[in-house]
Amino acid sequence: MVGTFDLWGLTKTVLFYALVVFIVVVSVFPFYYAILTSFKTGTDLFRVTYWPTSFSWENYLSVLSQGSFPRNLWNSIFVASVTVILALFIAITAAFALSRVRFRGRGLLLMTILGISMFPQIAVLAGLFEVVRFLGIYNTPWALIFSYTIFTLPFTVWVLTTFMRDLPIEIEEAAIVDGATPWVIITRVFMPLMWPALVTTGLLAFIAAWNEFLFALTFTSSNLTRTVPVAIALLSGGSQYEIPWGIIMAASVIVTVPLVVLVLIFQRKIVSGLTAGGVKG
Amino acid sequence: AELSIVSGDTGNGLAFLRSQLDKFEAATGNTVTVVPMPSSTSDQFGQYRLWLAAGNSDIDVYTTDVIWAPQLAEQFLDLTEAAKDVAGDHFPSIIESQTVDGKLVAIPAYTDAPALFYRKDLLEKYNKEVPKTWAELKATAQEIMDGERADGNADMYGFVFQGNAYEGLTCNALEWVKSYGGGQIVEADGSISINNPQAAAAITEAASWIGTISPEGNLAYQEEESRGVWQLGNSVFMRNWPYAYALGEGADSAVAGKFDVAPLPAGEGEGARSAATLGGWNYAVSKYSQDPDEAIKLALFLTSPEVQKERAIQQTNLPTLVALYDDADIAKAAPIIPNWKEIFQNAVPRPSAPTKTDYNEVSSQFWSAVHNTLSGNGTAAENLEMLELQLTELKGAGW
Amino acid sequence: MTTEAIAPPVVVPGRAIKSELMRQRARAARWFLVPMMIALAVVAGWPLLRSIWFSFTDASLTNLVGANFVGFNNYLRWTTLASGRTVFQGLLVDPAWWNAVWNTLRFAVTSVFFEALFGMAVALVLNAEFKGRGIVRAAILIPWAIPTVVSAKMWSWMLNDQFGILNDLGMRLGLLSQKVAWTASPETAMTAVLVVDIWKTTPFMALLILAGLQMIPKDIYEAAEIDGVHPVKQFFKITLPLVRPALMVAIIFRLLDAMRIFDLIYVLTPNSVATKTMSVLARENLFDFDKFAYGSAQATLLFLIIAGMTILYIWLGKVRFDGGDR
Amino acid sequence: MANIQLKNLRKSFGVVEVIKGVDLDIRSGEFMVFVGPSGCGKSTLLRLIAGLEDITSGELVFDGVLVNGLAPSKRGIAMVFQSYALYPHMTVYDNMAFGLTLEKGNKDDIRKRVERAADMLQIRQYLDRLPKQLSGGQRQRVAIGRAIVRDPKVFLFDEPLSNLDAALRVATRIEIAKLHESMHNVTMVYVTHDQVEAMTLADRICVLRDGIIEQVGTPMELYERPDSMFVAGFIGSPKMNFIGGSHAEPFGASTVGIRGEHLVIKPSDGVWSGQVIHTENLGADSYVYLEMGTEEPVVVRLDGKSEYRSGETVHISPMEDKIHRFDAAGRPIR
Amino acid sequence: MANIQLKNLRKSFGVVEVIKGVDLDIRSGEFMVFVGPSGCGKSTLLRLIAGLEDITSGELVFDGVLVNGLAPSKRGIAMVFQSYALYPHMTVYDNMAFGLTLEKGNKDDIRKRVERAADMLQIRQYLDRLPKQLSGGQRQRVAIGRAIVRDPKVFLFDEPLSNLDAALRVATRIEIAKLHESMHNVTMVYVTHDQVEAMTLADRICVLRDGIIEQVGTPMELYERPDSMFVAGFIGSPKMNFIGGSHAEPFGASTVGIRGEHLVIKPSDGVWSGQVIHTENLGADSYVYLEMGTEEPVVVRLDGKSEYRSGETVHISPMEDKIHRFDAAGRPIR
Ligand SMILES: Nc1ncnc2c1ncn2[C@@H]1O[C@H](COP(=O)(O)OP(=O)(O)OP(=O)(O)O)[C@@H](O)[C@H]1O
Ligand SMILES: Nc1ncnc2c1ncn2[C@@H]1O[C@H](COP(=O)(O)OP(=O)(O)OP(=O)(O)O)[C@@H](O)[C@H]1O
Ligand SMILES: [Mg+2]
Ligand SMILES: [Mg+2]
Repeated sequence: MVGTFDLWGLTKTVLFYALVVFIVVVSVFPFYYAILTSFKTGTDLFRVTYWPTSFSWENYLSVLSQGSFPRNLWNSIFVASVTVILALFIAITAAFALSRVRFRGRGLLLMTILGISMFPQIAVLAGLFEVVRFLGIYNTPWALIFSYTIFTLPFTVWVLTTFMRDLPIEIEEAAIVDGATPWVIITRVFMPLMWPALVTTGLLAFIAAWNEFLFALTFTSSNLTRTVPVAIALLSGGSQYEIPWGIIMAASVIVTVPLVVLVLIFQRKIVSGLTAGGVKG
Repeated sequence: AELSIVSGDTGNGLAFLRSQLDKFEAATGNTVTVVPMPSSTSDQFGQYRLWLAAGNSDIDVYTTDVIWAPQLAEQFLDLTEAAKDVAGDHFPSIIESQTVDGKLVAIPAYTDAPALFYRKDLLEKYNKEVPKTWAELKATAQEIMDGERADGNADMYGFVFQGNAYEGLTCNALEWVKSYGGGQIVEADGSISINNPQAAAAITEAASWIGTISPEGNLAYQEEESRGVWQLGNSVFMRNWPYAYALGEGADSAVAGKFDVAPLPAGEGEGARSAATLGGWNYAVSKYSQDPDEAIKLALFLTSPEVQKERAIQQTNLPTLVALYDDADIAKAAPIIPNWKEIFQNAVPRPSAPTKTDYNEVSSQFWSAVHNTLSGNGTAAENLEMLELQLTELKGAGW
Repeated sequence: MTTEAIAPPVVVPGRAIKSELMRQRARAARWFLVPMMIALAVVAGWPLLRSIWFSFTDASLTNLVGANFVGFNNYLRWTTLASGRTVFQGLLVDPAWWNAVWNTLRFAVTSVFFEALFGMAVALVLNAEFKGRGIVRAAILIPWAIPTVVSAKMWSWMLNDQFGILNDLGMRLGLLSQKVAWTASPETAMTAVLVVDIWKTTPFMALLILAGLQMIPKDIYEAAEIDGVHPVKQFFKITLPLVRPALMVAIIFRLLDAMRIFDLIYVLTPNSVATKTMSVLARENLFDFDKFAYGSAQATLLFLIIAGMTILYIWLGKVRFDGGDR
Repeated sequence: MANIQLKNLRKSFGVVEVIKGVDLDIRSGEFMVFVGPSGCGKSTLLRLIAGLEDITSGELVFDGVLVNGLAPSKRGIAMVFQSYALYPHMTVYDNMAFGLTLEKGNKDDIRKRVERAADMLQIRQYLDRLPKQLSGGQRQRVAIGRAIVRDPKVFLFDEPLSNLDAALRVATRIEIAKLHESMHNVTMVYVTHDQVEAMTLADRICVLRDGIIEQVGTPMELYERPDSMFVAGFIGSPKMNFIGGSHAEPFGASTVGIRGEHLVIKPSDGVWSGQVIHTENLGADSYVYLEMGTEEPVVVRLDGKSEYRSGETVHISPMEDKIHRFDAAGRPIR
Repeated sequence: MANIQLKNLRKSFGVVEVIKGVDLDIRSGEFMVFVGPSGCGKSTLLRLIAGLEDITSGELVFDGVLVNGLAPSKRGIAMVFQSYALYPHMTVYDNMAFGLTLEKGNKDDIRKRVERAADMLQIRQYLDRLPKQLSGGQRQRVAIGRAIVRDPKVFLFDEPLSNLDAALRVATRIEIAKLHESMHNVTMVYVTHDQVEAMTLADRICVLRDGIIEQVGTPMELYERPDSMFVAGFIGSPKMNFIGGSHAEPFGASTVGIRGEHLVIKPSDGVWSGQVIHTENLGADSYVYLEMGTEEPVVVRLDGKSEYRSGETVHISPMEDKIHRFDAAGRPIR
């Protein structure tokens, strides 16, 4: 290819980059458009434009001043973070038992866990509500943290188990000879090795918890305990039927940006985390 | 005491509520927190059902839709005794709608009835009258729409309403049916009346709008989408609630100063009349409230003449107290409210009282049948026949 | 599901006594599994059992405690009329339910099909070496990071027939002759939902497939190049068979997820028969209508259908989730 | 300082018996090498000694104390793995100190011990590096260092050199030998399937086959007086030639075994004759491969360069006193 | 039948030049081995010949035709990879036939060719198996078989034996040598970093260092007349001893190189003297390691068993005619 003018090669390159551009545009455009919309106000909202025409922070200001959005944002961060930490903590110990210790019924247990991950949320909502009230955590962040384990835990256990199974057994044995207990092996030896998997599963769990709506709506009953998706659904315009598109888009941008940033930071790890575990056939 | 009140109200509405609660707090020494809810009434309803079913004592006062009383009656306190002095001041039909088996479930806070919004300027330009019947509306809309489109406004439509498959469509369609003298789906005595030629004619007429004077997309419109089209100046007529009035007069509105409201058109045939579905909101007290006495005080306060008057002035919400329609301050601040009295006089209730706990399902089946017809799945007659069958099954031995 | 793992070690006479190490590990394993199992039992097991129980009662949301057992009445019951005609009633003969099942299946299969297709394409692109791959990879992930509620709102805004940018774009490019009410009309509502869902979840699929692609050793392609295998043929003869396991797992995960679709449809489309899925229907019965038991039956059946499909899929596709014992 | 006794040791995985009754006495301070073909149970036996696997039956005795159930960390052992098994996220220092910190030792004391070991292995300058910043040989030295700091009575090695390239393998082999010399109190048990390592390192070699001990003895005993054809074929490089059938009859044996270096090529008039099929010149010596009807070609090792061509027919004679005779069961006839 | 000419070939990855101008003429039918330390560019050079990497500059000529831009499949080459690179989802038969089916050959014809190759490599009975059901050595033979059926003019190997264990490595090495003999028309280019493989297989060896050719020649030329200390140290096992400083002065060189087999130990009165630090008995021969102030210990190779003890002081003399003398730049003084 060097020195000679390669028409076909060039065409291929051009087509390839065209495809890349197409994929990127399709992926990003709605978000871009949301950002665009979030800077519009009033009747401007209903006029289609492709490039920024007006530029106003008004929507952002009203999101942040309206109700208790900053507080909701904080709730979301708190709930999602604690959910992730808790799920990872429970999952990593469970994964150790499931991947590293031989016992009867291990396969069955794994299948059960997988089964739980496919529960429709609707199917457990009422029962879960009873449990939440019984535990007296209704309308606290703990209700959400608790109920979110239903979808974060099976997934994290699953991925971490497959990941941990692939860790070399010799390292564990070296630690055993060094006199490490299972707990020390997990915390001091495995965890540092697993961090791509922890990042991946943690991020997936974080996103799931961050985005959850149904439980968040059902298990909280005050502005101070609600999370952002609910807050967005509650965002309102001046009067009853008015849908404040501009403000919703501003809020959407605000909630999405942290996730996008997280994804950007960890995108390399996400792929390697998945590669190493979880999705192997 | 510490009270909490749950409300699906939004923005200005919440701000207003807060301001009134502040007065209440100052007057009584109670503290009241507001728990806002999504504005979708069906989301609110599902949530309240769940909370009440679980005996949630965190909420004392609920803001309820006019149609909910029969379905939630069991979990709310009987307010008959508490409201015996004031009940007579409200429109009797509204009090009636909140009374289930002799028990006053909620006290009315304000009422709601839709109107026909029309473009004064365009009617003048084409020298048209405000339509009195649906047929007139269609003809006028078609003419103006064609004319405007010819003038270069390709996005111009004749009429927008709420055609999405949701409670709003039940409201719209009930108006059509009633305006054609086709009854009100289920009559007060519980009989199912919907399968009749007048009703079919009404819905057939409405179906003919889609794709002609109304955009295809109207099938997915709720209040806001119609208002969006309207407020961009892209529709001659709109069916909507009073809230759209203030917004339409807003600074950035393309139709500010160019529109007015009138009662919805009437249908044709026997019993034809103008009809508006009765909306409105009320305050009910949870039976699980830890401090019922103070909660009842709050409900009474929020429905008192002072608050209703302020509400009318600030929010253009229609009072439920008869006397307020003659109030000079209101007439001055919100001149359309007296106008609306006429509309409100024509208001029809949705059949929530006779169908009791089954109302939501009745409504859902009704709007599905209508939505199917509007979107061309079967004729009105076929769909209504089917609906009758379904409702009969649902009714079983009795509602 | 708990008994087996936390049962005390049985000392079988005649068998080797476990060493200190093995005993320590077994003990640790038990303690490590307990929190997870308690959490899952409380959060998932108990509520599910409650749902199943309610589906055999006449429970209503206002009266959960005093529900009476009614057997299979919510699923199927029959009455013989005086005329001698037997009438069947219940979930199993409810056309609305079967319509929802059909909608769900149609949605799930179509969306997963296209997601797999596009996901594969995207994964292939991402697997290639080119400048700016990191940025593209991050960009691709954006749809996936956006909360469903938010993306539903974004798209309903973009799909709006009057002010939606897609209609505007279609008209400008001459693809559309008139503005289309994507979410409103029954013909396009499902398509609209599919478009949004595919847009939103293709990245996830692409990611899983990409992970599979990256596990294919590079030198196999070099061997193929020396064998003179055309790139298209390389894809079908080498890449596809080798990513199949990853693809199958990705598909099953997504399929299960798609079967439960709720929020997107709930937010995006009118609540019409054209798009109502099992979850939407179940929610409606559970909370909107006074049919809690009936809704529970629907939820239970949804669960059974999903479980059945998984088993079938695993069995047919010979997917191995476990990865085998080490 | 530990002597290790294996008494009728057995190990089964499920229904498969992998170690089928091993009796062995490893003397205190001895360098014992386990060799044998892949899958014969070398690693399993080592892991039984380490305590990483449960003993199915039999007794394992350290210095007269039964240790069957004792945890590995309490046996006074240290182990070096084939894959090094370094903790990848810890620096070399931390890798070596990890076991000591778990015992909650004094910090200064730990540092001293780590540094002494590092000096011994000349890895002092790498203490702050991560394993991935080291070459294979350096990593292996770190793994050995980690074992040394534990101050074990018994040192266990499982094929520690097999991941190294040829040159490094030789160098590290010598270091292990020196280590053994300098730590003459420590018993070492070393698994390999490389017979050169076995020959050069061992005080005694234990040849395993299919979970059973074939022979135990010093390298020279095994080289000179193998107890079976199996051992004879296993020890020595190139492999001993086995010549059977009619070629062996004159020697009164079913099979005659003769090493390549004990064959002499003569232009004519040898005991056997064959055709040269391949020659390999290694510089200092060379191998000539002959086809003479045996199962595998017969290898003759010559000093210096070989002048034989493929296709040429040559005659060979064994050195009489170096001949090994085996009966039909593969046992030596002496 | 192809001769391959590399004319000032260069290859850069980004800004890093990896192959820095290589001129080499590989004769038709020749067995050429590339050796050199890890990272010196052996694989890259081979991949340039295969067409798997683009040539940055210079010319690659096959039989007089410039092939710089030609697709790999059109060069008449076949390649065997270190990791085998078998298609894991295809049977052995399909693996071997895959390239042929693409050329839309006659089915019977393909079967015949595959079976002939399979017979040649004795893998006929595995034709229906999947690669994962084969052992490492068998897989490697399949990979070779796949290359053979393509009937190539040029055979390329990239460290084909390095994933095999010692015994298999020797066996497969001999098979490759026999293959070369039986396919005398085919040019073979073979990459390894194992000098034994290089010595035993090559017609000529090309020693690479840092992207540059150090020396090209037959194994014996390289063994006997290395062009540099680098080559001298690289070829031959054990490694050549380099003795510098005052020890080398009498020989009029900066460094003296002498192989272990060319040193003679004398009880007294040698050229140099040193202390025995370690001995290794391999049976047929033995190595004695001496400490005498050089960077690495000096190795002496003895026939038979060594009787020397660690700590003993001995005297050694080089065989005069086997001495290599190098100047300060590492070039030989002749
Ligand atoms: N955990 C296990 N479960 C079942 N079988 C096992 C297990 N570990 C080893 N084996 C079997 O025990 C036998 C001996 O294995 P071992 O690892 O001891 O062999 P080895 O002599 O070390 O071989 P290599 O030289 O290949 O390392 C093999 O057949 C192996 O398959
Ligand atoms: N695709 C690539 N991009 C950048 N650098 C590369 C690439 N491939 C090889 N290199 C670099 O080129 C140099 C030579 O690599 P090459 O693989 O040819 O070495 P080698 O001699 O085969 O080594 P080894 O014996 O370890 O296989 C190395 O420094 C390597 O890092
Ligand atoms: Mg082993
Ligand atoms: Mg290489």
